[in-house]
Amino acid sequence: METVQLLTPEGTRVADARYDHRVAHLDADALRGFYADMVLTRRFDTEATALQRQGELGLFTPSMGQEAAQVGSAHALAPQDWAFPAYREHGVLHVRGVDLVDVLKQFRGVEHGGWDPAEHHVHLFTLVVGAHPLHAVGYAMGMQRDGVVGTGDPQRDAGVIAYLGDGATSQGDVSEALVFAGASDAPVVFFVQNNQWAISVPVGTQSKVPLAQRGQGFGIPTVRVDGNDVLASYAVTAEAMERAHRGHGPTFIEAVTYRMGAHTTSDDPLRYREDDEVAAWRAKDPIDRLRRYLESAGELPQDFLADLEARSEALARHVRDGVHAMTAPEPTSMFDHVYASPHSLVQSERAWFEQYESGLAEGGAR
Amino acid sequence: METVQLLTPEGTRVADARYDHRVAHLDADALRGFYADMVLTRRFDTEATALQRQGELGLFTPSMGQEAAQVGSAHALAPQDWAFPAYREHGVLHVRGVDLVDVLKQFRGVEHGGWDPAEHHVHLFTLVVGAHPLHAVGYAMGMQRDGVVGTGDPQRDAGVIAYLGDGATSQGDVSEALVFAGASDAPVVFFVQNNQWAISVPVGTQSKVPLAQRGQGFGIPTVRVDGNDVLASYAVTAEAMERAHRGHGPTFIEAVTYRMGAHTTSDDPLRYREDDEVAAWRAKDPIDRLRRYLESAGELPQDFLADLEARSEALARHVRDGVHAMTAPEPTSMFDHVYASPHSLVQSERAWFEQYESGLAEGGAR
Amino acid sequence: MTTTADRAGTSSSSVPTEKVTLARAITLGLRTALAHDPSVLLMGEDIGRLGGVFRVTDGLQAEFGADRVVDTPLAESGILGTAIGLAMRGYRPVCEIQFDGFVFPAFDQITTMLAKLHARSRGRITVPVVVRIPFGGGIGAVEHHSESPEVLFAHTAGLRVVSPATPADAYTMIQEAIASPDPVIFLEPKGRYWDKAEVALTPYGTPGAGLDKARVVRPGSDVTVVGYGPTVHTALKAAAAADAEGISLEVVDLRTISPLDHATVVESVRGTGRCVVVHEAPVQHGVGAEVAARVTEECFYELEAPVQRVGGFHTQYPPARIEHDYLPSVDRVLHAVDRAMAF
Amino acid sequence: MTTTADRAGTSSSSVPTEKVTLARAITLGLRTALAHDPSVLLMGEDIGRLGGVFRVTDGLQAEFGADRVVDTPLAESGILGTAIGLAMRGYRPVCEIQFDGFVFPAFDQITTMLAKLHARSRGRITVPVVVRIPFGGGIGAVEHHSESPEVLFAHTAGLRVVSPATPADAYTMIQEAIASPDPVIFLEPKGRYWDKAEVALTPYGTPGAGLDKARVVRPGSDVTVVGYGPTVHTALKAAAAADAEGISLEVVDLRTISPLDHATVVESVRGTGRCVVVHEAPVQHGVGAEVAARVTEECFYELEAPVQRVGGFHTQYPPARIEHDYLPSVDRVLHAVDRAMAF
Ligand SMILES: Cc1ncc(C[n+]2csc(CCOP(=O)(O)OP(=O)(O)O)c2C)c(N)n1
Ligand SMILES: Cc1ncc(C[n+]2csc(CCOP(=O)(O)OP(=O)(O)O)c2C)c(N)n1
Ligand SMILES: [Mg+2]
Ligand SMILES: [Mg+2]
Repeated sequence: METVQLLTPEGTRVADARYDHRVAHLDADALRGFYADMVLTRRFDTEATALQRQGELGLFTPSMGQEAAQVGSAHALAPQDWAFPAYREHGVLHVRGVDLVDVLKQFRGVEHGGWDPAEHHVHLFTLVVGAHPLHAVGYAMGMQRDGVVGTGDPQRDAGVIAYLGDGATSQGDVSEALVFAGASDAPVVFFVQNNQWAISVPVGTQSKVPLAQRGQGFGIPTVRVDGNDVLASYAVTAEAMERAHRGHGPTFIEAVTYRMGAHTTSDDPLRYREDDEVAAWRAKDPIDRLRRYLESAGELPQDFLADLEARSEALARHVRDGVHAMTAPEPTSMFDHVYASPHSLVQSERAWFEQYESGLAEGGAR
Repeated sequence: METVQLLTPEGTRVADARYDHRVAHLDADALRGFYADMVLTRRFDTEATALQRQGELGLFTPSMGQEAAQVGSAHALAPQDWAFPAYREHGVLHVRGVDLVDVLKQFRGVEHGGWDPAEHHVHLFTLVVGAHPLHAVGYAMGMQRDGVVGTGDPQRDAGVIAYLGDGATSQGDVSEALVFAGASDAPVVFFVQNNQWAISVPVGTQSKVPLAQRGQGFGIPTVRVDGNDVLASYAVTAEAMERAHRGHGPTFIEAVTYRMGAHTTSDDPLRYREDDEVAAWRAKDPIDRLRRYLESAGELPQDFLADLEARSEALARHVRDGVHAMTAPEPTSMFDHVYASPHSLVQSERAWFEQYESGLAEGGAR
Repeated sequence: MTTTADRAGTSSSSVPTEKVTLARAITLGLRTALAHDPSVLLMGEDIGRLGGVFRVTDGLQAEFGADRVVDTPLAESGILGTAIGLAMRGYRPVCEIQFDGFVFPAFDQITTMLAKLHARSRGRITVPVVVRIPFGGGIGAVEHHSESPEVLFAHTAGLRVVSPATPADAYTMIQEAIASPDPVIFLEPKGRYWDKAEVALTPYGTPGAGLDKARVVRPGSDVTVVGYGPTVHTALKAAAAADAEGISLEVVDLRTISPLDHATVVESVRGTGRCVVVHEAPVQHGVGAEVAARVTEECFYELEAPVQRVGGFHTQYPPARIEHDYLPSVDRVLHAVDRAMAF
Repeated sequence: MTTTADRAGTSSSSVPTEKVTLARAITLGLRTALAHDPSVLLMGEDIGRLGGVFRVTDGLQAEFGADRVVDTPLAESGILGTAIGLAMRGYRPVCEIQFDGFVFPAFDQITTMLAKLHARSRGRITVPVVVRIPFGGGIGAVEHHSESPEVLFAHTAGLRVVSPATPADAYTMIQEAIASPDPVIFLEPKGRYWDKAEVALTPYGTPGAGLDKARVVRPGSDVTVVGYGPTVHTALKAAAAADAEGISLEVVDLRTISPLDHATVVESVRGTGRCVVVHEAPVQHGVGAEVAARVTEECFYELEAPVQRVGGFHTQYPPARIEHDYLPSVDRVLHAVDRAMAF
């Protein structure tokens, strides 16, 4: 199975008859934008990891190594599209405009969500592996019913992208998402970041054949892309989203990439993977690749880099300050949104709790 | 996708370079055996349906139309193999030697199971659609660990066949079974009887592409077979079981067939399918097909047919008598096998119930 | 169909009434919702042309189209998962689970997603999904077709769990469930699908009794008998039989299992001093345990006897030929009443 | 490692003991089972080279091979479903579910298959599968990592549900669970994984206290406090605190939730006349409801106060920064003790 690649690890642009036209309009400014987004995403990663080490966060899920897959694919979305991330798609969130500080609310333990999904059309993280692609398909089925698919109006036609990992492809829910998408021709793109590992389990334990094949058995067109190539990731996603917008149904993308860091800050990858593997992938670093390309084209001027450095540091500061400012929620907030309409048990437990906290509680069930 | 066929609906033998050798050893006697098994399975079907109409059974799941897929595939199994049926594989059970009367225990409401799985290596029916293929895979993984796979000894090498329907392929558990089988190279054959319908839902709602493709995305070799052709069903299953026995891993078979009767005796197919569809498939009746072939070869002598007729009637009588003789179990039997070792709650509830039944109960929780 | 004014005493305008089965009352409730709210969708296996195995959706696909009455692939988790996505997009999906025993493949979507998305998003996402489940036994079915899993949902915060016991409640409660901004597990007592009664066909949106109120369906003075869904019928029959023996039972139909309307139960028990709870689900860790615990907490000095529980045993639901030995019968309820009276 | 004779008073031979954490005690129990019974297999996500996210299976794949300590694909239903098949073939699979919140995808296999196959086959099939689930909160984790789903299993006939509270119990109970012919849901109190104690490393097959017995872990006279898993620790701390105030608490460690050892609890309450039940799971429809109902049934005249329940609220498990407001604390237990004493 062929893997789409537009930039080699050395940063050389290779021609591709099918996809070249998808990136033809991307001028140096646009590519510097991609570059900046990847660098900022990584800076966020480093900062959040450091904050975790300092005890400011309970946990963090680094995205290091997967910036190209995330930033490239996210740039291929229209404003009216929706993204359904797993829990590592900081690059996607950043591109969509979500304040990355909000991502850390759940890792600081002050909230389970963190941002308003409606604001940037990015759903919350879903920590139950594989549960959210079905939500993405349902959302896309809703778009069909809303008449915003296949209208021919690019401002209007909408679709959904669901991000998932290689491990997630084994979950029954993910296969059911493929079944429902295939059956309904829903405008949805399944974007699998095959980062080679599901915690300590190599992708070969999930599948002995390339994951991209998975879609075919469900009647869904598939494509395999070099996920460390931001251009190629952009191109294949743009094509898939166009299919979705036009009402031509779902696409299944396998983006071949690598999780360069730990699974989470609690993980110890030294227990299960070899140094040379990590080194081999470091040579294919997605940021270096685009930098080499832009450098060799003379399109990375010093002032841009200096400015980007400043933006990076500003982001890091923003994240640090934001995290430090996050205080524990009111204990009573746990009763706030259990239901959207009054529920007598929650009301009475809340009342008891308030009394208890104020040292006044008497009877009651706890 | 090509569909393997060795007998046309008119009963003409067509050559097939890949599969001919799989059926070369089947002499007229063997084929008459297949024929008899199909006829007997259908006779069972008619009798059980009649018994349901007479109020002797609460429900019945007819297999009419699917005899070739079932009888052909079951004949391809070795004694040491195991079959995991869904709930309509009466033909498989019959070939394996299960007394078909036992199948009716659950439909008469006297038991949830009915037979001893160990006796003929046929697991019980599983009524939760799609739940049992995982058991088949696990069982096959056990065979691997037992060292009865790939030994080269045909008396020893074992494998498992899991029967499922077209509708079942949509269940997440079935996809997970494919994942686990693919990952472990388990000696298991997935035999999908695509009978075109999942109750009232046509197969097109489950998948827009042939179901046989499903296996490929999981790295599992697939084959599509004319499921109304007993020879072809035998041949493809024999090949797949051989792969399993040799330790070459799983196979996914789609047998294209038709459920000629109702989904169950509670169902009313007139509400959802057209007469001409039924008529078109009646013309491809699996029993007629083999009859025509044997007739044209002069291999269906009158005495054989007369004898078969007598065996059919004897089976019907046996089934009738067997069903009539099935009486309700002892009420206390519900406490018998809840656990395999003593459980204080079951013991105390049983004791209470026995007292209650004898009019002596006093306190207690119910 | 007849028209009466103010039949139920709740509406002052003239409302048509019709004598219908409980199943048909749900059909009519669904039809009203579909007709009045374009965001309402039905999803499930065989609900289209077939009209569902119990025919509850009969005719609705023909009337509202295959985009609003959707025959899904055969996958319960997929049904719930896509319904959640549709709800996030603004739809109000009503999912049919064909039988109680087949809800478990969807258990993860219900428990970790449907129940929690509103809280996870701090109220920004609502998922007004209704999960219709024909539940309970007594219909002579094969395995997995007679389960009573209500407590598994009621223990989980974020879900409302309700069960109508009469055609009239079935008609209004399904509409209230659809209108609720919260996910609702709607348990239909399949053994009572064919009970008939006159139902006032109030227009969509008419305020009903609510999804959080129990109801005293028969006043009495000696023992409170609490049931819901199929066992309300059993309790009423027991009450009639007890009457003949001079024992007066007050029957409470819980109607809702989450929240439990403890106030109504407690008020009744304050009056009677005795309580029996009846459900088909196993007694162990069943709804009756919660009712008993709570009633005891709140009526410790009023209770003349411990709350008696009547329900299924800690066994798998047995084969049909002995299911009536498993199910709580009028006799078992009366036995419990006697136990309560004996204290 | 030291060797003492008859340390626990249960064995007369010399048994090595070791001071280990609760997590490590499970490791040693698994190791003993793997070493002595070739049919024992471990299955789960990341249990091989990584040794599990809690390192409970650390070193076992290296020792017993990848065929017996199996890193599975990432699919809980698949793990349970294949474990059932392996059990039917004669194996004794021990499945690790990585966190409590991830057991729900396997709920159908557990509820409709694992729990029922023995009955379905009228005893011809046994499925001795152990499902290890680290459960409960208090470790500052993100969502889905702090759930207490025990009642969802205990309500279902066919499953045994147990939870060790100490390293010693962890070591023996995991072995008894593996040896049991029944499926066992083995709930590991992850918040107490790092508690250390001296454990007698008895050989495989040594009879232990059994999987069906509660235990009085601290005698007392005023109030019986019932806990299991993580809340035994809370109850003991409460007992120490109450002692200082002159209130004597008797602490019962349930150890097993299905079956519940009512006899031990009832005997204790007969002595104290008062009872408090503590668990992390929500109170509503929790194990405490069953204990309360049953204790009231059996000790109606002995009870001086209604059974008090202490547990989680009917909310989603909250974010880590406020989880200790949700979890039953020593203070909340003492508050319940006071309530019981006030009657
Ligand atoms: C249902 C479920 N099972 C297990 C886990 C624990 N877990 C969290 S992430 C993970 C691995 C996921 O791997 P993959 O899908 O490849 O995504 P990646 O983390 O590599 O981005 C596991 C097993 C979970 N969160 N949900
Ligand atoms: C999990 C589950 N959902 C729903 C059902 C109800 N049901 C029983 S059979 C069936 C259709 C199955 O279709 P298919 O797999 O094609 O097998 P067939 O009946 O055609 O042989 C359905 C929906 C069930 N038994 N289990
Ligand atoms: Mg991965
Ligand atoms: Mg079918």
